[in-house]
Amino acid sequence: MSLDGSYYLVLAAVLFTIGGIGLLVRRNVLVMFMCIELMLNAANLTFVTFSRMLNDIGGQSLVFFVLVVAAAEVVVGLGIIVAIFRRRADATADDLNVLKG
Amino acid sequence: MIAAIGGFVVPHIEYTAILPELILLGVAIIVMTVASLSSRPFPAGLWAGVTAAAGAASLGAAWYMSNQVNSRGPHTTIAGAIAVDGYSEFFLVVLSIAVILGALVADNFLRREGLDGPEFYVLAMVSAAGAMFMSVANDLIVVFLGLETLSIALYVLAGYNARRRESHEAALKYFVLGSFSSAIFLYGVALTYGATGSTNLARIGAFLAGNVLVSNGVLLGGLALLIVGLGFKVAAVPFHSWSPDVYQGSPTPVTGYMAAAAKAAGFAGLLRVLFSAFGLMRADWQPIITVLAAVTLVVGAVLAVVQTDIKRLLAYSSINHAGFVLVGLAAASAAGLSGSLFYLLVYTFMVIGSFGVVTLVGRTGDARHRLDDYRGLARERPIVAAVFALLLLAQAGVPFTTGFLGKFYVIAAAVDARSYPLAILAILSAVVGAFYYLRVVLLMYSDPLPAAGRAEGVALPPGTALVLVLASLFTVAFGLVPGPIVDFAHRATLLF
Amino acid sequence: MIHAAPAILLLPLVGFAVLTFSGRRLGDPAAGWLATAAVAGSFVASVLVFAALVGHDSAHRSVEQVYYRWIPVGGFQVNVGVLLDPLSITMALFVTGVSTLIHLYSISYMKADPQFRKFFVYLNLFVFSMLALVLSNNFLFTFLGWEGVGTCSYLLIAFWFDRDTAASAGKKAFIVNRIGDFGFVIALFLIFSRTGTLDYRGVFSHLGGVSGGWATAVALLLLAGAVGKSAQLPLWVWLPDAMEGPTPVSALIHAATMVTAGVFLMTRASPILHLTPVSLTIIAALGAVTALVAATVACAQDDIKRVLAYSTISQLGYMFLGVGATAYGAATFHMVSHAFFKALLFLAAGSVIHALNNEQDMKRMGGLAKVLPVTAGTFAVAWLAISGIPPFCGFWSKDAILGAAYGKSPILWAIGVVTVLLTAYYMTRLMVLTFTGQARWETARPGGSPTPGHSAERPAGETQGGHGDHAGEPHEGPWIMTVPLIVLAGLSVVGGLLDLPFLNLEFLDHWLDPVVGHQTNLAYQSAGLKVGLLLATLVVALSGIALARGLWWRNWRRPELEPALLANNYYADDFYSRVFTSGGGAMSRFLAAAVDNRVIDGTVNGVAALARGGGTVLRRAQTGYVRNYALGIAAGTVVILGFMLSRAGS
Amino acid sequence: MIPVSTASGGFPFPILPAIVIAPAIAAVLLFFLPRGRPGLAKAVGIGASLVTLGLALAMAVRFETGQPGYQFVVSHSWIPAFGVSWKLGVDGISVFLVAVTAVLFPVAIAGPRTGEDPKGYMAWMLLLEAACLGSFLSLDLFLFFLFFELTLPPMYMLIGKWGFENRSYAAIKFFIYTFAGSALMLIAMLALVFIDARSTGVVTFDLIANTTAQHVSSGIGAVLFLGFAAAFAVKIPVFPFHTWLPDAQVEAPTGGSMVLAGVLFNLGTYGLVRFCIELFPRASVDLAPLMLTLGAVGIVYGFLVAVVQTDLKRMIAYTLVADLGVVVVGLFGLTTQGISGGVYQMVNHGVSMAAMFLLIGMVVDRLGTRQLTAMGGLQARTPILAAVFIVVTLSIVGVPGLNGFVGEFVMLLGTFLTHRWWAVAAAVGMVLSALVFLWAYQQVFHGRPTAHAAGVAVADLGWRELAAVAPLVFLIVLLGVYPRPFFERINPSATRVVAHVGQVTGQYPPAVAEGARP
Repeated sequence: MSLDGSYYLVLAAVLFTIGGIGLLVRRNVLVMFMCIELMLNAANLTFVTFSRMLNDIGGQSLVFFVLVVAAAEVVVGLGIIVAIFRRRADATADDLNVLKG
Repeated sequence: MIAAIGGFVVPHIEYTAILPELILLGVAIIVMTVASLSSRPFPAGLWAGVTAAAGAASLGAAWYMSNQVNSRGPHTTIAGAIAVDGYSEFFLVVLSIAVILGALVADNFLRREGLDGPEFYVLAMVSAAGAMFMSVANDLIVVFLGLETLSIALYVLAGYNARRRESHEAALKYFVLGSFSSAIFLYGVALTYGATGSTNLARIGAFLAGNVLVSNGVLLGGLALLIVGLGFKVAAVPFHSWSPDVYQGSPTPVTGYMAAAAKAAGFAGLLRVLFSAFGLMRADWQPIITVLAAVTLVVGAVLAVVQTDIKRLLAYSSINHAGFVLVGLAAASAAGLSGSLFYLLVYTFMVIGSFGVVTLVGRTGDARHRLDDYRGLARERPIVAAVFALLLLAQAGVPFTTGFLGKFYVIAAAVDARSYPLAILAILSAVVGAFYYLRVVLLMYSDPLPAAGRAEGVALPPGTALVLVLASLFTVAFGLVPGPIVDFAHRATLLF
Repeated sequence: MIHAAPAILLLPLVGFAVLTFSGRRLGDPAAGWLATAAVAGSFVASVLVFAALVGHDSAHRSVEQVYYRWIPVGGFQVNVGVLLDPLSITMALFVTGVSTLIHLYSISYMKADPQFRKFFVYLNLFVFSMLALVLSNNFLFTFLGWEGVGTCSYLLIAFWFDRDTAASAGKKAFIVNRIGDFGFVIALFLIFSRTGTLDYRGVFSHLGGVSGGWATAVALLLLAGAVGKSAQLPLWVWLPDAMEGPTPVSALIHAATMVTAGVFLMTRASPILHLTPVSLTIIAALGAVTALVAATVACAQDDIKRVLAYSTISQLGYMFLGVGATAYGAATFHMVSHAFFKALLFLAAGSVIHALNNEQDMKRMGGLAKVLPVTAGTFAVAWLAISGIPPFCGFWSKDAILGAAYGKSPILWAIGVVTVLLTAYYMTRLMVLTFTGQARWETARPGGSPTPGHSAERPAGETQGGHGDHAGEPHEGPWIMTVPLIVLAGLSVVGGLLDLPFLNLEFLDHWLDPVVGHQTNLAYQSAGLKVGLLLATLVVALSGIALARGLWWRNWRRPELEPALLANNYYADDFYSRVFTSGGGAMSRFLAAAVDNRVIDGTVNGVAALARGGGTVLRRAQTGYVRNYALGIAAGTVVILGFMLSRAGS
Repeated sequence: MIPVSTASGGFPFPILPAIVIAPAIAAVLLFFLPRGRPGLAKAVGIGASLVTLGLALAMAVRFETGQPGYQFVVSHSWIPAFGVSWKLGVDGISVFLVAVTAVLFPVAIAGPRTGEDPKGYMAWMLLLEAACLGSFLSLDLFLFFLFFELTLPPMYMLIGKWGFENRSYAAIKFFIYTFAGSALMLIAMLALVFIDARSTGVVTFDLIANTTAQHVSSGIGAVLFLGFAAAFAVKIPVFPFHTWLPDAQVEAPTGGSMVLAGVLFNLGTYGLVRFCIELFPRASVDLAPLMLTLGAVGIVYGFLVAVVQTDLKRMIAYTLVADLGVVVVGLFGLTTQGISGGVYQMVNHGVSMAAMFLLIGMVVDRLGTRQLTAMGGLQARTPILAAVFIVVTLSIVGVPGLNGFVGEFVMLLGTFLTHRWWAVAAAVGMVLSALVFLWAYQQVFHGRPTAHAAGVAVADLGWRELAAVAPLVFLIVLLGVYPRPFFERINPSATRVVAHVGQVTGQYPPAVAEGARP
């Protein structure tokens, strides 16, 4: 017995939303970054679920692409974060507001 | 076919179709390798030259492909993931030009700031390749890959000036928001896949043509998220908020390049997705695009009025330009599409040229970007001032420049589609636009501030000079004789 | 010699052009002589044309000459051309004749004025314009002359431009005239829209079947023009101020010629006036009232030229009365005789002013008959003429009008007769104060310096012609000043012969018949009534003279006879200045400051401020906090999603 | 049908493009001239404008009388994708506007003193000339719009760089305001083209094609008419869209003021005839009361506001609003006289107003102030200047014998035939204009010099200044005394326009306008 695909879809949607809201409410840059990863993986979960529902393996192969991209993002993102917050104890996004208006 | 049930078939790869991308990526890898293997210092300007040459090569390849397409007709390749058509080649040309001009502007900048090195150019070429993949993509996942390649390279470029705090801030903001929007886009891809069973644009289109969906919520949701993701890239309001900050904070040549390439690629993806895959759902996306266009036009123009920093001003003005391109898109017609393409082509020259001037005037430290820094420029550097004036006036839409034709083209499309309010809004935003462009022009031609003792004059190095000449020549020459580029943009849609 | 007609117009024009472009080379007196010669030549040409016309039989005494097509637009075709008929040639004759004399006079009068040449430039241009006015064969070319004389009038009134009063008076004259011209122009529009032409012959031959309303409108609009030009009520206020100009100008333009253009126009348009009896009545009444009102004001003026100015207005009122009574012949007769004696009065007054070093106040004159015998003698002739004493011309012409007025309405006649009384009164007062009694000018001018006050003919410090060569005692001017006086005096004596009301000697009436038709009411009056009316006015005139002599002889201080109301012209100037200058000025300032600046430009700038304000407000959304940006993106996403999903499933 | 003659008129080259391109080429040449050679720059500027004048006069001389249609027409496909062609032609309505433009530019370039950077000044002036000439000659809506808009940047620079103290506000206001007006025209133009295209199947911006098409319904036509009218109303400017004018006119350098007053406003009034009336006859008839009212109100309003101004240039600037209101009233009478006279008045007004601003520039240069209260008594010190000034003043005031009267009378007569009361209201202007101009003249030239004026050394007109103003005075007299050759060329085209309006709407002016006698 397997669960109906829609459960996975809903779960993915919830994860996506949690990621999105997390991004909006958290000030720590690293946490924000993790929220984005959460969103990406929610998308991955959706892909896989649809792949199963549609009986099409293409969707699952797409996940690999996404994982690679996410990894690249991690590298660059962390690099940027490190470059900025090298000399700091905490890393909050709100400290960056020189550019505005 | 990427995959077929029961067996893995290696698709046929037509290398010429992705030759420009391959050239840029190849050169990028070679440069990186050579630079890291050798410990000797390289002559100044070498990397810029190599990059420009690579850009020229990719331009040649794109032009060759364009002619091929003209004579043989369009097709898809690599399992249908890549489209070889006038549209693709059009954007390949535009992006190659952006690479060439961007490299030429950057050369002087990097040397001046003591940042010269291969990394910058490698990143630029990689990002260009990503942008190109976005443009030629006939598959949502390829769009995504191109988008990410482009974006990740740009995140780094934005923070390239390690000495400036603004640069870091720009990079981080761009990164956080860019990733956020990428995630949204990806989720949109997933939903679309779920609703139609494919990520291939042509197949999505065919599916929509062949089936009537009873419950299309997933599909519509996916489409909405796709629009958001790409709307972010083109800095459509309300997804624009990153762009002023990033434009201001990034090293100026990056800003110019980014404004041209990222916007072109974003629109390439958006237009292709909406027309090719969702052309039949026009009724669903047209209102959204119309509203986006309207809001983008107004916010861009109105906010530019109150700016005192030239880069921010140009950032908002580029938001306004995005609004114009969206006007063409909102017409949802062939004329509108070619209008949008035309606009992007001429915009590339205007914006890189403009930021070229801004780079010069920023001088060492890349910090003199207040509008007051432009006072009396005409006296000190009449040619630079004249070129800047020309490019700004062209952006304002003065006749006999490509800038006017671009605006005309999209507005004509809007009128033809009977969206009169949007057309009027667009042209009124151009009126507001004229205000801030003219303000800068007049500042250049007024007397310099007495207090501003100029330690450093505005230099005009040959690379940037070439860019300025090219940009202004293009702007005026094709403003006078627009036939060739109008045809070019027109063909890009006919062969679609 | 009908072919001499172009020369009438061309000679003054050529004089004008030559003086404009090479006046400096000619030098001072030569320029004046050239101008005089041009006008004299014009007079000769007029005589030749007149002789030629006399040679035609009376039915064919109308010759049209077209010189070139001026304005051709569709159905609107206007030529530059002349209509030589008894009316126009009569006008041309007396205009060129009087002009010649006044040109001559001016050569001496304006001597040593730094703008001597310019004066003659203007004068020649004036003569050309006046001739165009009277000779034209169409309304529009007449209008050209009409406005041309107005312009010259402006230039000449403001001739001594460094005096603010002169400058303002010139401007006032032009603008008040323009108010009348506005009516003229509308009349032309109306005429064209009904008849499709502006040629006199064309218009008058297309009058069949026009409505009475149209005719009345045209007549009254033309009257508006005439009222402006001829300084009738209610547009009379400019003429007294026009006395700021040099005295020859007052004589020529503001007495003899230009101001009579209104009467000429009415006479010219008589075929239209005939269609509208109500207009005729209005014209007659207007003329009568103006005659009376101006005469009362003239009784209380001190400035010699202002007395004459009001007198001119009053006399012009007579002419309008004549026109209104359809006595065009009489009106023209009075126009001509008035030109003689009024020009004479002004020139003689100029001679006085000249002699007294720019004194114009009669209260500072007196006893001049002894030192200025020629002036006094000729002045006396004119005085009797204007007062209506036979056999001088004024008697005959005025009575012709009064007789016609009686035919029209005894009330009008009565007003006219009262005016006769007043005319005789104020002219006698003028005569007495100026030429008799003790000489007040010696005492009034201690140290020989010009008196301060309103009456300076020239600004202090500038010498006037004829003064540099003598000091102290006033004396007569040179012959070129006295000859015109004597000639005009002679004409004032014999001018009556033009049109005597008995023995079928009404030459002028008969002469004009082909133009205006035989309309004179005199013809319908019995001989007894005629004589009775003549005698009645004569008695009235004589009693006016007697009254003035009794009141003013050796007694020049009589403020009780000069009520402020009259001295100030019924406060009309104050009224106009309050309504138009102050009121209009206030409105203009309101429009400029409030409407234009605040409302209209305010809206424009407001739109700009709105854009800027919008920018300032929207700018606040760009906080610089990346999370806020993300929130914006998320919100946008939600809205778009919401919109899309709202379309789902349908 | 509108007859079109492509005959070259005997010129060895296409004359109309030459007229447009000559100043443009010179402008570009000037750009590459070395900066340190002001004399050379001036020579090039004056020379090029004189060459253009020669070409334009030759064209006007060879212009065939009695032809209602377009002559010397050249047409090249330009942007086929848009249905745009490079099509130039001239008819009776434009021929003298071209000629007077070509006359005024050399005067405006050579007459007033140029400030700093003569090279840039000359270049902008010549570019402006090319744009103006191009606007008058374009027979393609798109091309017209391009040229029409191209007038803005040069004028903007002329005001903004060479103007008086408050120039940058004035320059931007000028640009933005007029740009906003033409923005609406662009939309209307596009809408017209596409609506016509839906009926004919061909997208074309060709003026003649769109004039003859007449597929627009009357309701939409009215909207499009207003779109076009917006651009022209701002440009002319018609009350209440005029407030940019005093600012621009006051701040502009003398040459710029001359061109503004002499040429640029003609673009607006020309546009009303060529585009508003010809393209939208129905709307023109329907909306004539609106235009007439705006014109008539503007006349009274302009003069009333002018009379209380204390700045000489500002005062005269307001009279422009009024004078141009008269032209609007004339044109929308929609009679031969109205349109012919209106066109004639554009020529007159261009000449007279350019001369007026040239003279004002001379006065202001001499006295170093624009304030009327600081002037006075100039006539004694500069009699020639005063004499020329009074001639020009009288011309503008409309004294017969000079040019202003002919145009004004004819066009108001024309309007009187169809819209009686508006013509009457407009005629009030003849009183008010006398009031304003004589008041201005009095304050500048009459009386005694004020303390300020007396303290400045003042010379009368020099030979250079006389030479600059002489051709204008000559034209003022010629146009007033012998207008026939001009009308003979204007009339057929004006009649064509009126007939076109009549054909489309069935409303013809009264027969008397065309010469029928009762």
